[in-house]
Amino acid sequence: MRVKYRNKLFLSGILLLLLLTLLAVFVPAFSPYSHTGQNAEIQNTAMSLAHPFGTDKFGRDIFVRVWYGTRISLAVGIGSAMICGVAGIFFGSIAGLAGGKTDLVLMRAADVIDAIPSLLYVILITLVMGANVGSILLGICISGWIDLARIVRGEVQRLKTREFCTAARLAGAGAGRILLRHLLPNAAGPVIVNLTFMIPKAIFTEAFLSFVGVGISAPVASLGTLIQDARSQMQVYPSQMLFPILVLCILILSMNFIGAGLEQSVRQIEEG
Amino acid sequence: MLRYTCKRILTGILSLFVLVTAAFFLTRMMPGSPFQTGNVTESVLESMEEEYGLNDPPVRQYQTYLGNLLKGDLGVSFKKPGVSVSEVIGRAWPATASLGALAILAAVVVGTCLGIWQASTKNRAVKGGIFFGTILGTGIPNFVIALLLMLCFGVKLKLLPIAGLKSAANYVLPVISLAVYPASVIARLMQNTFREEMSRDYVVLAKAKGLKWRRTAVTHILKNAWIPVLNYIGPAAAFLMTGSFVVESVFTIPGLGREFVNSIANRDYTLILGLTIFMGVTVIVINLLTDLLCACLDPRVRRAYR
Amino acid sequence: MKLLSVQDLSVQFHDRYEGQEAVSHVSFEVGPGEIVGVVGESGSGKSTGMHAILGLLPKKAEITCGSMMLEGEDITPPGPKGCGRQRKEYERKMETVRGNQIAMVFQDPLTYLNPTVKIGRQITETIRAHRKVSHAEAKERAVELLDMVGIRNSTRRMGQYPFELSGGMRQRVVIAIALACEPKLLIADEPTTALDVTVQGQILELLKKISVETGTALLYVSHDLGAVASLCRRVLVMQEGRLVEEGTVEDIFYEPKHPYTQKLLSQATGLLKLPKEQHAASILLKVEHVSKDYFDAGRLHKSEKTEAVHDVSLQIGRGETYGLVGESGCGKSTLAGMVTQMLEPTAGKISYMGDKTKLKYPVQMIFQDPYASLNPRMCVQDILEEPLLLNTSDSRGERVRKVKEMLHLVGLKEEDAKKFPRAFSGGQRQRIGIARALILEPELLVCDEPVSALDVSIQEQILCLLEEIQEKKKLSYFFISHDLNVVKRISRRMGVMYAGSLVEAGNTKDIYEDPWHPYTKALLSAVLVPDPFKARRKKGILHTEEKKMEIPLGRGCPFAPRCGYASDLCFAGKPQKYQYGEREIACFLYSEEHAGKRRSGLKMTSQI
Amino acid sequence: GCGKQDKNGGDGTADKKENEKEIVVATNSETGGLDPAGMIALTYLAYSVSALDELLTYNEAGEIEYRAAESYEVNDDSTVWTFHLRKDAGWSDGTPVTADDFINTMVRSLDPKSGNGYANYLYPIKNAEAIYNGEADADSLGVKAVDDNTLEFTLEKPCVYFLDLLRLPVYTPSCVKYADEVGSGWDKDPKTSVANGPFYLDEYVPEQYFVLKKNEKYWNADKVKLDKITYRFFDDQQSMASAYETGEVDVAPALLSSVMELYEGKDDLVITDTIATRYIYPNLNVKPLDDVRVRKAINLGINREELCSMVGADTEPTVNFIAKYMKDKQSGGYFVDGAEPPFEENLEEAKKLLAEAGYPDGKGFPKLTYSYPSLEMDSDTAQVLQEQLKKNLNIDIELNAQELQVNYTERKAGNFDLCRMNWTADFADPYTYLSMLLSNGTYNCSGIRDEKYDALVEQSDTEKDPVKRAELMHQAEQLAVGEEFYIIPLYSMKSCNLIRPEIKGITQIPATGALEYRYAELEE
Ligand SMILES: Nc1ncnc2c1ncn2[C@@H]1O[C@H](COP(=O)(O)OP(=O)(O)OP(=O)(O)O)[C@@H](O)[C@H]1O
Ligand SMILES: Nc1ncnc2c1ncn2[C@@H]1O[C@H](COP(=O)(O)OP(=O)(O)OP(=O)(O)O)[C@@H](O)[C@H]1O
Ligand SMILES: [Mg+2]
Ligand SMILES: [Mg+2]
Repeated sequence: MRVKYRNKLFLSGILLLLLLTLLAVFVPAFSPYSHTGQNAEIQNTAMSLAHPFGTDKFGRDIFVRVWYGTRISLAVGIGSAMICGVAGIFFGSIAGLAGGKTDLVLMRAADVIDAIPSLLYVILITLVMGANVGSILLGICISGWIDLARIVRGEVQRLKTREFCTAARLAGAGAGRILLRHLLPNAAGPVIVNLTFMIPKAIFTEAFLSFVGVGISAPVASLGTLIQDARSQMQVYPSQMLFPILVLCILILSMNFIGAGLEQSVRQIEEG
Repeated sequence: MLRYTCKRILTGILSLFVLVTAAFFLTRMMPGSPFQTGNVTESVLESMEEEYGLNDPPVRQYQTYLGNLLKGDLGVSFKKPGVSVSEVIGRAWPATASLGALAILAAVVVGTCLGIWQASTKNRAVKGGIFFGTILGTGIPNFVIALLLMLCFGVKLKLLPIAGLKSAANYVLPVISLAVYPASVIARLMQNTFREEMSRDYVVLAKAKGLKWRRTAVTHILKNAWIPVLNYIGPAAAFLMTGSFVVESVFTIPGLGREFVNSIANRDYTLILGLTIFMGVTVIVINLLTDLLCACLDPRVRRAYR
Repeated sequence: MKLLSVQDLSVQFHDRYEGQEAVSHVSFEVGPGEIVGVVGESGSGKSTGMHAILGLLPKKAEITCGSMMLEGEDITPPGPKGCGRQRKEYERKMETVRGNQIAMVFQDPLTYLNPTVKIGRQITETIRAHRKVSHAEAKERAVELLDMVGIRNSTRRMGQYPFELSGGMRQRVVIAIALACEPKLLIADEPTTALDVTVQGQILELLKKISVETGTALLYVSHDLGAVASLCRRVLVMQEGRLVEEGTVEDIFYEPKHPYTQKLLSQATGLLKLPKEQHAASILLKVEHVSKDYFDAGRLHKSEKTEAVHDVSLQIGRGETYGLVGESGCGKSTLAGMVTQMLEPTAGKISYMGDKTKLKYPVQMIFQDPYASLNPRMCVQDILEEPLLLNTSDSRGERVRKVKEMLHLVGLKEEDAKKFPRAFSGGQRQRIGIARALILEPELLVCDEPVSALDVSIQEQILCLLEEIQEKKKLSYFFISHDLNVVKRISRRMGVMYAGSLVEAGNTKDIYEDPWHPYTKALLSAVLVPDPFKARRKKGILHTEEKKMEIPLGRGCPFAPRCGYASDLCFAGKPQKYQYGEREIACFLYSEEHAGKRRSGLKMTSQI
Repeated sequence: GCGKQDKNGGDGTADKKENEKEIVVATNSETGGLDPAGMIALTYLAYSVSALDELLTYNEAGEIEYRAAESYEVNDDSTVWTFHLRKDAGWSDGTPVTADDFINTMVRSLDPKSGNGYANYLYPIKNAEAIYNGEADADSLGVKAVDDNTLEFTLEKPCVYFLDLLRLPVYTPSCVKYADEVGSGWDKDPKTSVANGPFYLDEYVPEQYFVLKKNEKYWNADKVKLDKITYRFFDDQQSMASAYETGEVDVAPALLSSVMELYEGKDDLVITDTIATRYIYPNLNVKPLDDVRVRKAINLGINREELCSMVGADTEPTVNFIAKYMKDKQSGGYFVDGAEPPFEENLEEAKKLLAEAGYPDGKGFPKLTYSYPSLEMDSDTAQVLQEQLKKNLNIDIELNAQELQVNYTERKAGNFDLCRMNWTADFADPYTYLSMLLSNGTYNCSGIRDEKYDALVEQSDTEKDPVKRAELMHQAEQLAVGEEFYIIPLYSMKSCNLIRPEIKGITQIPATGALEYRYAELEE
């Protein structure tokens, strides 16, 4: 599938994401403040030149913390979207293509995995592996691929009866090629949309974990934990909560732009 | 179709069994004891564990649990003296279900309408507005929406109550916070598939038949466009029907999600298991319904099922 | 007053070259009750023009039109600069026109029917959109319509989905939809391309009858000059978007003025020539007693069985073309599916060269439905390249070259390689399908109605191409068509199928000269010649009223209910296959006892 | 103005009479039952404050306030305590309150199956411990109902703080008529859950709210001004504060410190003292924490002022183990003010000590893990400590946030290097703190075995002269905190409450600092 890189939405999404990534990489690296360094003299200050986003109740620079948190949120979001995306497409298409018993077994297995609330997995895994990015990723991914798998399966089921699949089979295309060249491109719309939803979802799940108390452990913070931590002071110092929310929104916006852009170019290709 | 349904129900029961087994051992793997509250002596702990049969080997416990489960007995809560798990579920489920059902209803209605509107309007402002709206809707975390709504409409404007589920007004904010995300997702999916279906030839035939645009949209396009959307709605409904901890805890709603998180925090084994099983059943049933509904909508899928 | 008058209609698609409009400055008129034929090569803008009348073109099409009047009412579409309000007004006006005053039958039946809506519903909603009738009445009318277009078992068919019907049946459903509200003008865009001659005859008859009885005018788009000759009074000839000639049938057919028309006509008659000599050296494909049952997606109760193919045996030799004709829905595509091994036979065996050696390349197929068989997300280059990629070790350059060559061979342009299927006309898509099947030069090629969507000139071109390749590479063709002319033109041996069974088989020449089976006879007598005089003189086909007795599945001769010669015997049991030299026939008229009456050694001839 | 909010529908109660005086109190989410002999948790504590009368209690001024009892006698060596119950006292259903009702709770609590965590506070009574361990018969318990209105306790050994214990759940009555068994459900059923205090349970909706109504049969009913108290359950303090702002509750106790800033200068804000200390257990079985110099270095190296300024305005630095705000009944002042502070922070000294212990400037100091439950306050504390120890002593510690349950279990099992601990007084006597560090103390999980300390506490336990006793207790604390540095005290806490200004007469329970609403009034 060739993507038209000239698509405006796609381009602006990529640029935004790039910008965020650069900020996330370089701000913590080059800032005079560290994301953990406390300073009792500048607690809860407002925005200033030295601290563009102000400081938190420990006197830590929120600017650095936000971009550090972006790193983690990005890692969790993109990492899990990638893992879940691959797993979801893989299992969904196998179930859809094979049909019959394979489908039944796979989808029921997915049901079981999905039916156990993911919180249970995450708690267990964080207990075993410690509360870090890896275990949170693993916890999210155990059941995160299932939604996508269902969608892929549905689309594959719908498309595989189309005549062009028969044509491809006649030309000697194996299941893999039919899937990659014929079924998935035609299912690209819903799949891409779903994939772009997956990133925010993972980021939210990670944030939610801190809400329940099993998130990434302090003083490291993701955007989610930053929002969560600022919650207790949200009426007094709303800006402490606002900045991470803003960055999170922009981050997710950029993902959505990329998704919508991809979607558009796929459609443009089809319409010729 | 009937055979297929029966088969699905049977496999559903089988997967339920697997679920129970997995959940049982998962809960037992969690460190911490249900009776450890910080001010309990060793002897109390032991006698309580004795009392609830936690000293038996796990396999024995599992057998007993399964035996009771077959009799329809989910056991009693470890942490709520004298309260059975079914009572807890019976109490929490109506709140969650009513919220979840309302939210999914709102999400489906609003999402579908917005999606169709975005797909079919020529007005650029509307198109862009809905596009950004839905992107924002999927871009703000659930708890932030809940908190903002609470702050804005409850604390600042004092328009709506923010705690409990006593009157109709209590439902407004939680339902909105629950519905924003799925509504945005549905709108985007719907927009996407609707647009795709709109360019199909059968729409031209419908037009050539002289059908009104609205009618074509409802009876022809929607029916096809629904199928991918339905694949999302199913799991989303299952998720909402089993309770959202975040919204329930922000708005102090005694629902399943809160119960579940608390039960995990308390290591209330029977309650965790009971809730897991209940949620599992809900998920499995809703998935079954989704599949059946898909088959209903799409005869080609139906054929694949035999 | 004229019913419809179109002045200066032009249509341009954004992605076409400047000055090469799909339809360019076309003006014509249709009188009440008049039947006007529109002919022209594939891609000449016939469909586009017809769509423009009803305002059905996609948004990206730019329509400019001097004026368009329907019975004095202005239905001129707003030009590309028309404002939103004008458009809205136009749409509102057209809602009452479409389906009610002007109805349309589309070229491609599968994609134009909603795959997830029962066909009964798709008919009734048309009725209910324009007439104030109850559900029950609408249903009744729908059943009536289905009967009228010749779909048997109409009540059951109402509850089925489009994919459960054969191509011809779907086409008839589309016709039924168009006729639902007895429109004043019926635009039929190749309504019979997917149909076999008997049904085509019926449909033409039907259209004629409707036109006479209800005074419906008819705009009949077709590349089948025979059909045009028999049906129409007046003919419009289109080429490259322009109306090149207009006149009465007689004028056009007997005194064509425009060189294009002349070419068209000469080619149509050219179709009547015979195939080149073919030498069947060894047997390539052996089909032995295959049957295929489909199980209807019934509701909750017991599912119903459709016997699509019943006990068919045939052989195809190397370098030979085997033709298969039969009415739509008789199981031709199903048989083709089994030959390509895409479908699993319920019973029987299909083997290639005794299965001793594998074929070098897999069996390829040209699909009946050119729309559905092309992946909408792949460009033509990729579509054509795929078989090469998968079966040969050609380099990329080589493949591109072959694709170019192939496009050229099937009459498409090189630039088309980068386009996506959506941008092609029906015939052009069909040609892409042919190119895909031929590019591998497989030993056996199954052609499922490969030329049904093509105009005669291209048809001839393609058939020649097929023959040429066959000669060079010794390919075998399993050629399915309902167009008897085409089968006669290309195949040395042929079979006639009816309701899943092979009722007659033998040398093409023999069968054409002396058809034995009553059904074959009916078929041949229905062939239309591109000569208005002869065509009009031709009597209606032998239409025995279908005997309304339902034969139990699997018992009796399937043709018995329609057969004028049926005896009780025919209803009691299935006739066996009787072999006389090269001729095989399944009819009691040729059974041992019939034959036995004759002295042995006497040459068997038609019994009727 | 508390009936006003009903238009919001947020109020938990259905019908409401004109002029009914009602307050809605926010309380922590439902945990445990209401049976004083059962598993005690927050819900009971909220309930019992208004609904159950203990024998007697101390008021805010430190004077005895008789409740179910009208007088008591004690023998010379403080081993036999006799209480005379009020003759006019009755349960809310009319049944008279008898001595047996008190014994009922005690006997049921001494069955380990009850899961009662306070049963050990019955151990001063003769044979209680033996009964609990199944070594003696329940009949042999040293409590006797001399007659219906006389209750006589016989103790194992003298216990000077016995009266302070009486407010504990295990000493409160449960009606013999209904309270049969823990877990039978009698406690939450308004029909059987009778009260001998100013309010009785009228409605109980699990997970949502419960309603207490004025007990007209209460002996002191004239003094009770409210008709109804509704307790609504809330999951977190944030929601409580919001509910207060929308007017859905009238009293929101124990809120986050941020409300201090939000409500600064407003009448709604009521700050109260909590009798609690947050401290850290260094595990004495872990190198290098077994070295007193290291413990001392850490203790001296922490800047508690800075810690508190960051953790929240509701914290007050302390270097004492005994809660900063615990009153001394004798002097009326704070107990800890009766002696010099056990130690003073001193960074130079800390560095020196660390060097002495073999870790000059933190070199070679192993990475210790600090385990704490993942609550916001503890997480904040942990982050500040980590930073301070790094900055001040160049010691690295790893933070290990745990779920509450895990934290409890791990702490109990001694699986930690440093572990956060919080102790809220159970009764208003320093002993509640000192007993924690006894070699056989339930909460002693860091391996403290100090005979000298045990002896000092033992001695204070039986010392009847209050001045001498206080002296002994100060000595014990000085030993444990100021010399051996068994613990790292951090801060004690204040509690921020939001109370509608028109509500008057809310008092504080001296032992814990919790609010008491029984004599609250609603001004028009
Ligand atoms: N949607 C489209 N976008 C771009 N070009 C189109 C589109 N539809 C048709 N065309 C072009 O317009 C021309 C006329 O197409 P049209 O479908 O009207 O041909 P036709 O005369 O009906 O041919 P056929 O007999 O094969 O159906 C063709 O060259 C085709 O490539
Ligand atoms: N997938 C299917 N499920 C059920 N019935 C089917 C299916 N495909 C075909 N049939 C039925 O089998 C019969 C033969 O269909 P087939 O498509 O082979 O006809 P055909 O000879 O190719 O007709 P046409 O010339 O119209 O294409 C028809 O009655 C049709 O309804
Ligand atoms: Mg056409
Ligand atoms: Mg066919």
